[in-house]
Amino acid sequence: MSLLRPLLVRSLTMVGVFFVVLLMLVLTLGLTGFSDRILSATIGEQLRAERTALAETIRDPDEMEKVLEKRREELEIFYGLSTPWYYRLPRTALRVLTLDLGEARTLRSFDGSNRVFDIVTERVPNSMLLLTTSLIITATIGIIAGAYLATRQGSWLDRFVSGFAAVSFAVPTWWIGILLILILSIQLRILPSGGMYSTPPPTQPLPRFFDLVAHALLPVITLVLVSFGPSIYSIRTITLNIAQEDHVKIARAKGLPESRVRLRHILRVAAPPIVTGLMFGLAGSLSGSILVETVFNWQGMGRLYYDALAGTPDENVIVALTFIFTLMYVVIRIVLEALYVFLDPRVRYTD
Amino acid sequence: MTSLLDVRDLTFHYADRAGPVRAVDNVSFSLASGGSALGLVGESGSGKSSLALAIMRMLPTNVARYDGEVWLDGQELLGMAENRFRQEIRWRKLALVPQGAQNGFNPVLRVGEQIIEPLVVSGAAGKREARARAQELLAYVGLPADVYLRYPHELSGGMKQRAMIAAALILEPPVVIMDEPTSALDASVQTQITNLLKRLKQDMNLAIIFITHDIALASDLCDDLAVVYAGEIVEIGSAEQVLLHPSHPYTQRLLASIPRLHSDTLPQFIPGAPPDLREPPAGCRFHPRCPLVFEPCAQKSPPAFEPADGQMARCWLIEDGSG
Amino acid sequence: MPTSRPNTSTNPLVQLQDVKVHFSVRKGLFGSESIHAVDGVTLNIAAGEAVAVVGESGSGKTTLGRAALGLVRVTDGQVRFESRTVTALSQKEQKAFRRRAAAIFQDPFASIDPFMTAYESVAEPLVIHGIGSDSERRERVFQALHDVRLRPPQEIAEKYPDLLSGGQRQRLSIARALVLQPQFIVADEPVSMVDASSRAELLALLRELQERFNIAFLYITHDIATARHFAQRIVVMYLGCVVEIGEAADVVRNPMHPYTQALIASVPEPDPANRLRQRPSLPGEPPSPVNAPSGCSFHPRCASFMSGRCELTTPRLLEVEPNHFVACFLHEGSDAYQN
Amino acid sequence: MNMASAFRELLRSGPGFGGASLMALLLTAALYVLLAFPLDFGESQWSNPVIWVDNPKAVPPAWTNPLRQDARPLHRVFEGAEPQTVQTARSGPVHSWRFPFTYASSHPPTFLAVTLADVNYAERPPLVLISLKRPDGKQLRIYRHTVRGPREDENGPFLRYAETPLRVQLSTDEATVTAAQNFLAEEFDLRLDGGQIGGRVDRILFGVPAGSADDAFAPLTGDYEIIIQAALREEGDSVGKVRFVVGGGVFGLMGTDSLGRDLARGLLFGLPVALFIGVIAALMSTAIGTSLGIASGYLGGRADIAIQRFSDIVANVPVLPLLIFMLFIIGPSLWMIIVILVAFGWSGLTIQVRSMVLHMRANQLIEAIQSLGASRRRVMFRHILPQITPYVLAQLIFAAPSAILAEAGLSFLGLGDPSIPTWGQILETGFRTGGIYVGYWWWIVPPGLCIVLTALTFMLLALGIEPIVNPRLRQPAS
Repeated sequence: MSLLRPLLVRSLTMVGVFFVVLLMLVLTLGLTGFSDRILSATIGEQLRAERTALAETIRDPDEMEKVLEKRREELEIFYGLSTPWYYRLPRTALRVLTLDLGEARTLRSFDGSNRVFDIVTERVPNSMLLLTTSLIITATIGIIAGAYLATRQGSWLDRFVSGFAAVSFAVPTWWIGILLILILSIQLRILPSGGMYSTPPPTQPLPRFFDLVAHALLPVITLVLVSFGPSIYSIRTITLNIAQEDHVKIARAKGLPESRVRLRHILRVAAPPIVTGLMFGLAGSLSGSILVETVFNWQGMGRLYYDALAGTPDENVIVALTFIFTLMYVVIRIVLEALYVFLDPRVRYTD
Repeated sequence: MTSLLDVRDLTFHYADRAGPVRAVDNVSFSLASGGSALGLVGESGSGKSSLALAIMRMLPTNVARYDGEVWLDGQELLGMAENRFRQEIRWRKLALVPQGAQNGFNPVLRVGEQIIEPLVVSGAAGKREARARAQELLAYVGLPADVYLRYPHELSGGMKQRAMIAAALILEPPVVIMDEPTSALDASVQTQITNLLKRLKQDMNLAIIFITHDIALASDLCDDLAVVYAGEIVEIGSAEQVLLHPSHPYTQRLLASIPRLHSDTLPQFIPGAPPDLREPPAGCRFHPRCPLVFEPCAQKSPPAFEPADGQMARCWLIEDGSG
Repeated sequence: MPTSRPNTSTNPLVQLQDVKVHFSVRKGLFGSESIHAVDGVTLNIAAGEAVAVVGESGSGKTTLGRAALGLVRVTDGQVRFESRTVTALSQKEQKAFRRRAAAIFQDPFASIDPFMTAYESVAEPLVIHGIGSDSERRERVFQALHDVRLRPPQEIAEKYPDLLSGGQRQRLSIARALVLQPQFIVADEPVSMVDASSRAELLALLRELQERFNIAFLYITHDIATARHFAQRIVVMYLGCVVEIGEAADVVRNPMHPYTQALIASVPEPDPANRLRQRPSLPGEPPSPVNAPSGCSFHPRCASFMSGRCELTTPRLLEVEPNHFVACFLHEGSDAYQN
Repeated sequence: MNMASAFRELLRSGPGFGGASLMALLLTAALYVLLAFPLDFGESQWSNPVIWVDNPKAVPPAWTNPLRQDARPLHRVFEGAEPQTVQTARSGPVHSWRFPFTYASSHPPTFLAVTLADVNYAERPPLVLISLKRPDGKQLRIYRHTVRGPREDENGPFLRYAETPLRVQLSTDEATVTAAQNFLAEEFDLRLDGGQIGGRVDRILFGVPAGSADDAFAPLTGDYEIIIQAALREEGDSVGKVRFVVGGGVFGLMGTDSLGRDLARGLLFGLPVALFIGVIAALMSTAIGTSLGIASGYLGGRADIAIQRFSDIVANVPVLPLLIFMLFIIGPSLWMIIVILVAFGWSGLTIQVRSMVLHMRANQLIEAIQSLGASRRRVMFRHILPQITPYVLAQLIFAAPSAILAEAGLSFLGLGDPSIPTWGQILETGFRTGGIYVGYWWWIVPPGLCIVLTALTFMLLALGIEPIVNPRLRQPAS
C-alpha cells in the first residue's frame, strides 16, 4: 500500500503523456485532412477493383455509374468517411488502444503478414534487445567509473571525462554509427556493417547467437559510446555530492570499512537520483536507437520507421509505430518509477 | 597521567585558496574521567568543530598541518595506523554526535539498521542481539520501540537527535563528542536533550565533549568549560571558575552578552568581528577587540597562565595581576 | 466583548482583531487540508511601542507578523493600520501603507538581493516608491547606512552582499527597512542567525533606532530572554493562539500560563549549579498545526491538565491582572478584572 | 559587470575562448554564405541537376591527391567564348580554340564532355570538330558535330543551343568510340570491337597499349591539347561558347556526391541554416520556458498547478517518434521542424525555473521585496529574472545544439525540408544511396563534423559563460 500510492501518483503523469500523444495523433490526422485522404484513396482503390469485376455483368455505362455511386456511399459509411473526423477518429483511437492497428500497404512482416500489429510487434523485441543492452552497459560503466572518479575529483582523468561528456552532447549518435561502419566494417572489415544475422543465417543455436552478437556489437558500441561520458559525469557528480553529506562523515566516524561506506552510505543513497537520471536519459536513448537501427539496418522499430518513410510511405505503419513506441516508453518509465519508489523510502512516505 | 583523554598541543591547519587556515592552534586540554562533561564554547568560525574533527581524525583532503598528541586510555591516537584507529578507536572509544543530527542518518536505511551497524560489522554481536541492545538504548533515550524500523525522515528533529545519541552509545564508548546537538531544536526539546545528557553522564559514566556557541547552554551540562577563540583555547577551568570568576576578557564579555532573563541589565556586546583565521592578529588574537588591551598584547602571544588552581587563561593581564 | 480586549492603548497604531490565517495544503491526489496557522489573535500595538511575539516552531508567530504587514491573506478578522483596514486597501493605498510599515527577516543571506550592491539594495524602496532625486536618494541611503553603523557608508555602498558578513548583511536589511522612515517594523527573528557576540549589538541597534525614530516594533522570536530586553510587552503564542500577554518584565517574573512557565524554565542561565539537576521541561514536541489537539491545544503537554475540561473547551484570553492576560482555566476563577 | 569586461573574462577561460573564436569563425562563414549564395540556393542550384552535370560523380576532394600513391587526375574545365584564332578556309571562316593541359595521372579522366552554346548562323549550319593532340605527337579527331540545320518553316538568322546548350558526353558517345577504334587500328595496329572499347574510351585516349593483353593500356602522361574547331559558312556566323571538361578523379575542396554536386557548397550553405535552426529554436523555447516557469512559480495557485501538470506531461513525451509522425503527416518544412521542436522543448526549463523561483520565494528575498511595496512586475523582472538569468542563459546556449542535432536526425530519416539543403540531408543522401558501403567518406564524414563543430561551439560557449554569469562563482575583486 505504501509503495502503491506514490507509484500511482507518478504513473499518472505517464498515462497523461500517453493520452496527450494519442490526442496529438488524432488531431494531426484529422486537422490536416490526412485521414480523409487516406480513406478516399482506399475507397477509390476498392471501387476500381469492383468496376473491373462489374464490367463483366453490367454493360450500360450509366447504370454502371449508378451502381458504383451507390457502392461508394455504402463504402463511405462503412469506413466512416461520411462523418467528420472528430467523430470518426476517437473511435479509431479506441480501436487502436485495443491494439487493432489495421493493415499495412506495402510492408510485410518477416513471415509475410500484412497486419500492422504483426509487423510492429515482431520488431519490439529486437529494439528492446539493443536498447536494454546498451542501457545496462552504460549504467554499469557509469556507476563503476563515476564512483571511482568521485574519489579523484580534479584529476586530469576527471577533467578529461567532463570534457568528453560535454563533447558527447554535441555528437549525433547515428553519425558515430556511420563512422564506425566506415572504419570498422568498410576499411578494416572487422565487424558486419548491418543487419542482425549473416546471409544465410546460421541454423545452429550457438553459432546463431554469436552471429547475432557480432551484428549487435557495432550498434551497441555506438549507443554506449555516445552516452557513457554523460552517464559517468552525472553519476560522478551525484556521488560527489552525497559523499560530502553528513551521514557519510558519520558512517566513517563509526569506524566502518571504507568499502562499506562507499557501497551502503554513498552508492545506495545515490541510487534514486541515478534512476532519475536514467529516466531522463531514456527518451534520448530511445530516439538514439531509432536512428541507430536505421544506420545499422537493425530490424527493430526504428528501422521500420525508416522503411515506412522511404519509398511509398506506409501511413498505417507510421501511426501504429508512433503509438506503440509511446506505449513502450510509458511502460519502461513506469517500471523505472516503480524502481525509484522502491529505492527511495522518502517517496513512499507521503502523509 | 591518569586522565581519560588528554589532548596536547593539537594543531590543525588546512589549506585554502588564499593560504593556510589556522583552524586549531596549539590546543591542549584533558578530560579527567568518565561521568563528566567538558564544554567547548566558541563563536561560529572559532575552530571548535574543526577541533572535534581533528580529535576524531576526520580531516578534509586539504590538510596543511596536523600535529600534536591525543592520548586516550594510555594510547596515542594521532600516530596510530589508520586501520587500527578505525577498528579500535572510532565509535568504540570515541563516538561523535554531529551538528544537526538531521543529516547524520543515511536517508534510505532504517534507523535501527544504522544504530546497530558498527556493532554488527565489527562482529561483536549477532543481529538479534544487536537489535535487543538498540531497543534498550532507544527506550533509554526516550524513544518508542517502533523507531527502530522507521526511516529517518519519519522522525522529528528531536527524535533524530535522540536516535543519534542512542547510535553513539551502541559500542559503549568512554568518550562521546557532541557538536551543537541542540542548536536546531526548540527550547523545550533542547531542555529534554540536556536533561537526557545529564542522566547519561551519571548512568553510563560517560565523558562528554560538548561543543556549543552558547555558553549558557554549556553551563547546563558541563563540569568543565573551555572557551575557544580564533582557533585557540583562551580559558579553561571548572564551570564554577569560568562562569563565576572568568579571567579572560573574552570570557567575561561572552558572559555579559547573554541576555539574562531575570535581570534588568542589558546584554553587552563585543565590538568588532572574530578574526579571519587565515591571518589572525599578532600577539593575543583577541587584542583588537579587547577593551583592556595594553602594550604586550599586540606583541607576544600570551602563554597559559594559571589564575587559580586548575584554571588556565591566556591573557597578559593575569601575569600582571599575579606578578 | 469587554473581556477580550487585551490592550489598554487608546490610540493604537496597529490593530489586529481576531485575525485568523488558514492555509489549505494539498494532501494526496485530490484532497486538501486546512492548517490553522493563526487562529484568532487580537493585539494592538501603540506608536513607538515594541511588542515581542514569543513561541516555538509551529506557533504561528511568523504568519502573524506577515498578516500584520498584509503579506498574507487573512482568512478572518481584521488588520488595521492607523484605523484603516490593511486588507481592504486599494492598490494605491496599499503602496502608501508599504512606505510606513517595513519588515526585517531572519536570514541575512537570503533576504538581500545578491545581484545588487549594498547601495542598490537600500535604494530599492526609494526607487519603488519614486522618492527623491538621485542626489536626495544618495543622501538618504548613506544616512541609513550610517544609522545602522555600516561605516564608512561610501565604501560599503559599492560592495556586493557576498563580501559582507552575516551581521553586516543584517544591518543592510535594517537600513533597507529604515530608509523609508517607517512607523512600524516587523522583525522576524532578526538576530537568530548571527553570532552571540554580535546578537546583543544588533538588538541594541534596533532598540536605539526604535527610540530615536519612535518606531513601533513587532519583534518575533523564539527566545524569550531577548524579548524581555527588547520589548515592552510580550505575547506568548502556542499553535496559532495567544496564551499570554503582559508587560515584558511582568510575564517573565510572573508567568501565568503553564506553557509560558515551561518556556521560561527552559532558558538556560549561566549558572554552574544547573548541571547538577534535571531542569523542568515539557514532555513531547511542539505539535504541528495540521492536527491541533482539541480544547486548549496545549493540554497534551500540560502539567496542570484538568481532565474533562481542558480537552473539551478552549479557554478565553482573560485579564487576570492589570494588563496581564492569560488563556488558561487555572486562572479563570481569579479573574478579578473581568467585568 | 558590464558587457565588455564580461566578454574579456569569457575570452580568458579555455572553453570560453575556444567557443568564442569558433563562433566568430562560424558567423563570418555564415555571413559570407548569405552574401555569396542565392537565398533559394536549394531549389535553384542544389536540387538542379543541370548545374552539376559537368562535375565528376562521387569523387573525393582534390587535397587527397598528395596523400595517395597514385594521384588521380585533376578536374579540368576549359571554356572559351571568343575564338582564339580565326582562319579563313575555302568553306568559310574557321574559329578554333586550343586548350593545352598537362596530364600526369596513372588514372584516366573519369569522363570527357563538350558543351556548345549560342551557335549563330545565317544560312548553313556550322560544323564543329574536336581533336585531341597527345604527348606522343599523335593526334586524333574525337568528335564531329554538324549543328542542326534550318527547319522548313524557319527563317534565318538561326540561333541554336541558346536555352539548352548542347552537351555531349564524349566518353560514351558512339562517334568517339568509333574514333578511338580507328585510332587504335591505324596507330597501333590494334583491332578491338566496339564492345571492348565501350567504357574505356578515356583510358585509350590517354594511354598506349601495353603488354601482351589486347585490352591493357598504360597511361600516357605528358602535355595534351584539346583543339576545337568550328567551321563556319559565312562571315558573322559564330559559336558563342565552347566548354570542354576533362572529368577529374578528385574534385574541389570537399569532393562531390553521386550527382556530381560540389559538397563544399552544400556544406557551406548548411552552416547558416544550422545556426538559424539552433538559435531560433533555442530562443523561442527558452523564452516560453522561462516566462511560464516564472509565472508558475511566482503566481502560484491554479495557474501554477495547470502549468506544472502540463509541462510535466510535455517534458515526458518521447519527442522523436512524434516529430517523425507529425512531419510525415504535415509534410517536411523547416518551419514545421522548428515549431515542433519549440513546442516540445520549453517544458524542461519551465520545471527548472519554477523550482528555482519557488526556492527563491522560500528564501525570503521575494517576500522582503514585496514588503517594500514592489509591484509584481518589478519583483519578477528586477529581482527574480536576474537571479535565474545565468541559468537561463546557459540553458539557452545548451538548447541550440540539441535543436541542430534534432533537425539533423530528422533530415537523416528523410524528413528534412527538400527546398533547403542541410547537413543532415547531405548525410541522408550519402547513406540512402549506399555511399557509406562503398567508402565515400568525404560524403559522410564532413557533414557530421560540421554538425559536431557547430554544436560544440555552443557547448563551449555555454561552459565558458556559466562561471561569468553566476555571481556565486564570481571571484571577489581584490
